[in-house]
Amino acid sequence: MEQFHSEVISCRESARDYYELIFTWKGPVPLPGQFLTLRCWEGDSPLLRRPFALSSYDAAERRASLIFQKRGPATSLMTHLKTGDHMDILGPLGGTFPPPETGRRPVITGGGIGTGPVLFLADALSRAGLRPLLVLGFRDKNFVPRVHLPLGCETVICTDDGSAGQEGTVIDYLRSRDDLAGSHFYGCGPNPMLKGLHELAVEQNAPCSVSVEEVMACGIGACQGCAIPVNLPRKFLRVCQDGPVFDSRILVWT
Amino acid sequence: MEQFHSEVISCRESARDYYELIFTWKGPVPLPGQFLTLRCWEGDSPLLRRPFALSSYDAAERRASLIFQKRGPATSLMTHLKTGDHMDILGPLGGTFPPPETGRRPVITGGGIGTGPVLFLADALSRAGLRPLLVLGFRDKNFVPRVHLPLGCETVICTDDGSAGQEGTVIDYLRSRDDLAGSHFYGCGPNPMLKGLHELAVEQNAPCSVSVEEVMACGIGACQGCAIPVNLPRKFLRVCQDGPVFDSRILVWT
Amino acid sequence: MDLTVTIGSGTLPNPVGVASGTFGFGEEYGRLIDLSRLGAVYAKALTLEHRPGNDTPRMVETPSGMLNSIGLANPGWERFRVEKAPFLRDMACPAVLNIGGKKESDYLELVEKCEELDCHWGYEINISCPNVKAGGLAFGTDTHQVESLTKKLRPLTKKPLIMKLTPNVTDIGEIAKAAEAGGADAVSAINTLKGMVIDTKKRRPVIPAGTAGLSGAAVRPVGVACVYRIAQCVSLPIIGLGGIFTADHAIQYLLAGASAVQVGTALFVDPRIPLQVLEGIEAYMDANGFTSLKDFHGHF
Amino acid sequence: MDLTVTIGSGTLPNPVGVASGTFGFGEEYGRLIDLSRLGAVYAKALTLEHRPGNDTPRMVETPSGMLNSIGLANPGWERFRVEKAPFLRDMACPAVLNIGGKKESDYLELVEKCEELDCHWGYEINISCPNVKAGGLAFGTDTHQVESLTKKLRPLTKKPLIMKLTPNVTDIGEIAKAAEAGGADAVSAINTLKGMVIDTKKRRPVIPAGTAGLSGAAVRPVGVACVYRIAQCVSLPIIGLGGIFTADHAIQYLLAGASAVQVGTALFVDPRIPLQVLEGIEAYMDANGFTSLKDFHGHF
Ligand SMILES: Cc1cc2nc3c(=O)[nH]c(=O)nc-3n(C[C@H](O)[C@H](O)[C@H](O)COP(=O)(O)OP(=O)(O)OC[C@H]3O[C@@H](n4cnc5c(N)ncnc54)[C@H](O)[C@@H]3O)c2cc1C
Ligand SMILES: Cc1cc2nc3c(=O)[nH]c(=O)nc-3n(C[C@H](O)[C@H](O)[C@H](O)COP(=O)(O)OP(=O)(O)OC[C@H]3O[C@@H](n4cnc5c(N)ncnc54)[C@H](O)[C@@H]3O)c2cc1C
Ligand SMILES: Cc1cc2nc3c(=O)[nH]c(=O)nc-3n(C[C@H](O)[C@H](O)[C@H](O)COP(=O)(O)O)c2cc1C
Ligand SMILES: Cc1cc2nc3c(=O)[nH]c(=O)nc-3n(C[C@H](O)[C@H](O)[C@H](O)COP(=O)(O)O)c2cc1C
Ligand code: FES
Ligand code: FES
Repeated sequence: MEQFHSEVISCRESARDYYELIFTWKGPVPLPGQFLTLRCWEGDSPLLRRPFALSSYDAAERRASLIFQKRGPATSLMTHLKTGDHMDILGPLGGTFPPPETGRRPVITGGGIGTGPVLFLADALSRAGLRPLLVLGFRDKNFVPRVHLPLGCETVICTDDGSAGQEGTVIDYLRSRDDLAGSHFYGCGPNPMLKGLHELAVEQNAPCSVSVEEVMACGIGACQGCAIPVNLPRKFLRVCQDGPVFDSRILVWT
Repeated sequence: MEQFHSEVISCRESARDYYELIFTWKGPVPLPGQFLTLRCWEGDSPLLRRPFALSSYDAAERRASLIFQKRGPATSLMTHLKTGDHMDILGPLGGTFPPPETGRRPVITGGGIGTGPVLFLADALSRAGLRPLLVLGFRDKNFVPRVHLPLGCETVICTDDGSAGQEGTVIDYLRSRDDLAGSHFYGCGPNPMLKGLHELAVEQNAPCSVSVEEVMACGIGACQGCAIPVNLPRKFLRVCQDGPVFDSRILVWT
Repeated sequence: MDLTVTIGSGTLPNPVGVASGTFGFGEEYGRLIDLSRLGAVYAKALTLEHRPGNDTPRMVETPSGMLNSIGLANPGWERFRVEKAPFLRDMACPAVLNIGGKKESDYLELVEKCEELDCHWGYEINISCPNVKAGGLAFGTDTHQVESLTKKLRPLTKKPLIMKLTPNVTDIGEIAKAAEAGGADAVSAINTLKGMVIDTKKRRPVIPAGTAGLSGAAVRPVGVACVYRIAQCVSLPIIGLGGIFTADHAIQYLLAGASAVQVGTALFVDPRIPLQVLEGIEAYMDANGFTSLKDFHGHF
Repeated sequence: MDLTVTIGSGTLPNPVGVASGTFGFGEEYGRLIDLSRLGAVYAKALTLEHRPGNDTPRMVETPSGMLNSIGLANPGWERFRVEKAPFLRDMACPAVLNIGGKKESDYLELVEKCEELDCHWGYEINISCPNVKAGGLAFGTDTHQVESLTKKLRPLTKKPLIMKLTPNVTDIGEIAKAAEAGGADAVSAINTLKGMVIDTKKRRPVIPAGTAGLSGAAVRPVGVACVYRIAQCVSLPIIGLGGIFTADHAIQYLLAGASAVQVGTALFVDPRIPLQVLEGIEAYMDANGFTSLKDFHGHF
């Protein structure tokens, strides 16, 4: 973890309300699942730094990327970022996706603001020769991001309305496949998707690693603000420091 | 007074830290001395609208201008205004500079953020054939604005260090002239300048109309926030509604 | 959909008013917005005597808010009745007179005098202004004085009597209880929070009086918490205010227990906000099948 | 230029510390900034027993501020002594333990236990947390309880004893007087203001506990006013905090009467802020010929 100055290389809309931001990276090498917090505005409002997962890292060029959704004040400001703009970055933060349990095929699911980190993961596992299956879900074809999909990786797009790829949710698709015994499931995205993935993994007695989000203040483990309830004696863990990737079985699914 | 939507026609740096902003004007016709309040940003900080005096109005094109200095959060944001950007304007507000007393020559002094309104005044009085003398003061040549000076109007530039025009303050210059008996003095700018002008006018037993500023909230006379002390039984007047132009003799000079 | 709000003997056409001190006596903003659509105009504080107001500067912007120290500047009763009352009487929405004073008898005397007029719908008693030396805040922080003052005011008028409370107390719920015990028809909250900004170059407070009143978006969470607390303590209608800029903010107050709201500082940002807030409340009620303002209450 | 601050039996190397609850026990931020340059680390609240903390979500951003409801989450005394105390002992700046509890005996017992350790410079007694059901805020709003608790704590330690005060009271000056009467060496102010944000879609408070604690730039004017008020009431050193983001803000607190300051929420915006604040204070003293922190006092 380091705090450093970064310059925007590019920021472009990659799907409806989704943007891909590429920027210089001067910190320690980030790994899939890790995130950063950033500030690229002045003044008192919005106040807090905002956390985003990394979607790629290019070690040769020392550049990283993230995919963000325009939601509120901070992300609205971020849509105006231009080449050369300055950002204050703190990262890489948090833990990484664990490697798949030996002999298990990585099955990676993502959607919405969880798209970035799963792309990073799928790419890394592909490069490591682990032949992941990547399943991405979106509301409709307008939300399918126009970004580089990992090479050499079986990739399936699902849309709720079938306007691109498979019709139905990511979980519908996974349940439609009969070759997924022996998988290690990974997921990042909307809560219903993660819950569905967890349930599938429990049924199949398969490991399941999910990345979750919670509002953050410090982002480095100091403030206890990003706690989430867990099935452990200590009751809560910090998303920023103990996560953001957790074994789905310790999380409380409601 | 009306609240209306305006579009930026241009915004350019006209002197060090000073900008000339030209924009469309849909409200009632504004006169010299009047001001507007504007907002051209979202969110809670900066919060209040900001007041600016008009520096010109083009009735044919329905466009107006103002000259602003970059000082704090709002004016910093304003330096980024581009052609086509939207502004929310309330105006014209406040009273106007009174016409010169009969037979008196208008002697108009300005400087700093008071440059805009005196340019507007000098231009109007020139057009009315009243042959004003316009004396503008600046710290040094970098602060002399590159804007259109009123045609057909005797104009003198003063700089504290003599790097442009006359060396010395506006008041020094006025005192160096021996042909100013029978003037009606006008001023807008830094307090020491206005005070010097007031004293000169008192010595010469001449009328003196000055435009002053105070932090504003409503800008329309409702909140009593912009009060300034006056030598009248009611003790305070509102800059926004009773001013911003006052007879210098009713103001309290400290 | 029923948007009316009943407070004591009176009814307001809708829940969105404009806050005392931010709207003068209605004339100025009346040139900009349609007053007939407002739930009420809470007029600038009125005192028996003319008050020139506090020394200047009287305001300073703060993060997402502002400090003011107007000092209840107002023309006083005599000029009010001649210069302001006629406008209020003819105004197309209810006027609530905001009554200030230094001691109990000031409030009583002024309300008695106002009863001679027919320009107004009701009273909001300002026992919560942080910007006057005597009276104002002192009253609003003491349960005995609040109950006593309310009790003495009650017989003087049949019109709705609203006590305006300060957040600068240990438990605003206790103060609200005192107002209820004294016979108030409603309470409004919050007035401004005590705050201070110092000019580090001049090495003195920006506002000569020292402390001043904080309002605006910054105080909204405090106002919502106060209204929520009051709602736990009394069954009077509550008028919520403090940092309302959008319908969502007003709805937060209504859900916290308010029956009506006021827009103050937001007027300075955009005079159209009160009417936008009203429209937003209607849209929310529509979308959620609410038929009256009571439907906002009791969700948590 | 003398930057030291004397509080009771102790001296801090400079006036800029980091606020309790925003800096953990120092380890995390220690990886980002040079702890040796801090005036003090005010550690996260410690309680006798392990506290898992409040339900989630625990935070929400507000205009120029944030609400938190951490609920004094901390490992408890036993794990603290093993897991955290060694780091604090070896830390290159003074550590102040922030002591929380439900009842008087909790505070007393915990301070007694802490006296066995040598990891700390002094105590900050948290009688002002709005986010715990019992204790916390209750103590801090009652002059008798504050004086009584301070009196009982005083004989237990020779180290500096700081009482941390809440702004959620009618007159914080009275509470400070009670702390002084009880024998405190200093007071710190302010803890968070009570606030609430409601999710109008879900129709319930964003933070399950309902109300939570407001901090950040939004509360700075309130904090400065509180410190100014305390300075009028007691002659104890005051540690000022609430919304300090720049040296100018810290200087406002010093001019209002504080002898030291803490940076809290601003750390979340930029961890370098405490050191920038310190540098800015030095530059200001330099430019104005101040030779010690006392030169900030008595200007108005
Ligand atoms: C570990 C982590 C990784 C994330 N990765 C991504 C990502 O790759 N792409 C992406 O688009 N978004 C990501 N997010 C969410 C992103 O941080 C929020 O969308 C962003 O903070 C919203 O800010 P805003 O001002 O635009 O909107 P706001 O109006 O502030 O918030 C919109 C929503 O975002 C959530 N949010 C607000 N502030 C925070 C905060 N400080 N921390 C977490 N959530 C917050 C709120 O719950 C709210 O519902 C991630 C969050 C976390 C915790
Ligand atoms: C009637 C009137 C006419 C004005 N005309 C001009 C003009 O033609 N050109 C120009 O550059 N400036 C003008 N000003 C001043 C201008 O309003 C301020 O410079 C501006 O508000 C600063 O905003 P900020 O956020 O950039 O800086 P801030 O940090 O907010 O303020 C910088 C300084 O401006 C003053 N100021 C802040 N807010 C206000 C406010 N709401 N009203 C008045 N003063 C304020 C403060 O005293 C402060 O010292 C005028 C002010 C008034 C009252
Ligand atoms: C400039 C100004 C003047 C005010 N004057 C009064 C007043 O005369 N009487 C009163 O009861 N409240 C007065 N208030 C308080 C407001 O009515 C309101 O309670 C407070 O500002 C919080 O609401 P807001 O955040 O929406 O402004 C004043 C507020 C401001 C900003
Ligand atoms: C996330 C968070 C946790 C806090 N925890 C504590 C605590 O454990 N003990 C305490 O005395 N104050 C606690 N506080 C209050 C701060 O120490 C400080 O008094 C308050 O936040 C105002 O300062 P600021 O605006 O600089 O943050 C906490 C504040 C925050 C934001
Ligand atoms: S955000 Fe502070 S502990 Fe996670
Ligand atoms: S700014 Fe409100 S009366 Fe002038």
